[in-house]
Amino acid sequence: MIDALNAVLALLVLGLAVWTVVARSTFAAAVGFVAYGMLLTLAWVQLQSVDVALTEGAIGGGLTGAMLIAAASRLRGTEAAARAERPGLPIRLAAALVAACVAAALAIAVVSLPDPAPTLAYETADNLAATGVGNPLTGVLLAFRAMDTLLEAIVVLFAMIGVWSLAPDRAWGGRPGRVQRADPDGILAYLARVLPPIGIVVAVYIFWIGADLPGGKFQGASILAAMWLLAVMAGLADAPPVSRKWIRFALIGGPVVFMAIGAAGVVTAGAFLAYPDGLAKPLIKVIEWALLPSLALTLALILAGAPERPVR
Amino acid sequence: MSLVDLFTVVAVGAGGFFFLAGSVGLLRFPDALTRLHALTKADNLGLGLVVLGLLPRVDGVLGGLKLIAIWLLALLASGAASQLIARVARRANPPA
Amino acid sequence: MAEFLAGAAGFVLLMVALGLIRILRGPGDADRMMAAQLLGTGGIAVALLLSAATGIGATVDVALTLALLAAFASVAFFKSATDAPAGDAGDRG
Amino acid sequence: MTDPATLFGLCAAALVGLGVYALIVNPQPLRKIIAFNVVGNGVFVLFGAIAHRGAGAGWGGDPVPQALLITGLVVAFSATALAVTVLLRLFDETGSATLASDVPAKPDAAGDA
Repeated sequence: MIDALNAVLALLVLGLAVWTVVARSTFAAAVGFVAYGMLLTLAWVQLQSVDVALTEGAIGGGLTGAMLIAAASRLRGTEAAARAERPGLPIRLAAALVAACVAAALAIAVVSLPDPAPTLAYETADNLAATGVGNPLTGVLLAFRAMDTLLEAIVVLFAMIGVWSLAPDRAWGGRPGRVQRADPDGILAYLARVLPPIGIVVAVYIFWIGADLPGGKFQGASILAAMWLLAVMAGLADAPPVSRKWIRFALIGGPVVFMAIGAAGVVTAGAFLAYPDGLAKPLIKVIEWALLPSLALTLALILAGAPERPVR
Repeated sequence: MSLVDLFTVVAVGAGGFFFLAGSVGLLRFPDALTRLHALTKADNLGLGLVVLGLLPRVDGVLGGLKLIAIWLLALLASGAASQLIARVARRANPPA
Repeated sequence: MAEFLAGAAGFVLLMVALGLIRILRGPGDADRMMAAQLLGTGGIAVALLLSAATGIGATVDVALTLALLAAFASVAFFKSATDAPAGDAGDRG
Repeated sequence: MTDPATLFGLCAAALVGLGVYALIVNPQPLRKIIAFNVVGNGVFVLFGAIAHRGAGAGWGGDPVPQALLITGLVVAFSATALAVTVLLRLFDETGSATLASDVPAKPDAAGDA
């Protein structure tokens, strides 16, 4: 039964991917992408990666989907011009050939993967006790591969600076995005009043259990960012001007705490990002608590877009 | 088959039926607002019956409350989303 | 019982996938959004059924996240459809 | 039936192929961004399938690649958002969203569109 379900799921994912390629209107492709993200979430569940499924559900279907739908609507007027630029048949055939070769090479790699598969699961299991956390992914993210996580937090910050740098000169330091208006007594405002309190509880819950069960700061931060964006879209909140001091401090707070603890490791444990014996779990907790608000704010501001309204 | 299993089979089966009805309605009904009507049946009753069927199988009261919370959240989301979609649909095709 | 629950998950998945034909056919953007909304609800049901079938309790949290963000795409759709320069901002119809 | 790792691995290979094709032939930049995401998802799913093969020690997959997947998803999202913002700025600035060079190229011999 599960095998049949997996086959259906894989076919549906492929079918929707084809749809995002062949759909005439970009909006239809974007809606297809939302559905595609939802199905990928289920695929992650079937690959026994519940942590990844949580991330994909919050980011792939939720944040990316909403962003693509909004962008597709805004660019609707450019569709006809783009269609005229469609390359000719020879180029399309050549592209299909290249794509087929890439896919075939990957498929051959998939069926000829070594057996038994190489794995770091046993080594992770042997050393997880030293970190004090129960969720192996949290152990990997914040102890064994902490450098990746630190760099990732900084890459996200760079992406946000990239978004800010796209502001027109007159709006630099101003409020991101356009003015959002909505009926204050309408259904959207109602949803944006009821959902965020629940969403904040769920986000903290997903974050909290991340120490021992699937969940964690990335998933929690994505949900928090989505809830804030909902309030903004309903006109109940406005994005703050990005030149505010508190924003700058909140954004760098998480990475700074992470780096400070990492640097302290040079002295106390002999290596950058190493934790002294017995202190691993509390230090991991401190880093996670520091990263959660920074990540949530960074993701939210990336989604809010470039500053467009100058501060008066 | 125990009584609990029977209950699950009946409720989940009924839930599956409403998802079937929702999809068929979404495909067969003539205009956007009637399709929306079919959609909400799947949202409210289909998911509700699936949750009802799974309730006796969870471990502990908290697990059950979580399932019910998921259903309530989905109700809130689908109710709000349906309203919003309906307004866009009516703007595109104003009633005669 | 696990077999039945997995089968039910597959059935619900097939049913909501049937609804996806609406994404293909449209005709309006609202119809496409409805199909995505139906798939969202169906995905929650599938995740819950899979959680019960496989005994992996954490999958319920995936369903919880999906339920929380189920309306998100529709909200973005509504905002972009009504924020067009000509549109007004009322959402009470 | 095959095991899920092989099934979704092959699905991932097809996703990458589809995305590469769309990335080349779709002139609309937003479609290229979506195509880029399809390629990215293909790579992620392939990685996830390999992680699933490494199941052991009571876990459903190798936790190291799974953890890296989470950071990968977040970075992919950031890159997508940055690309969309660049595109919207281009549109606000020029009123069009074309990637074609400014020189009005004559339809070349290869083009039939």
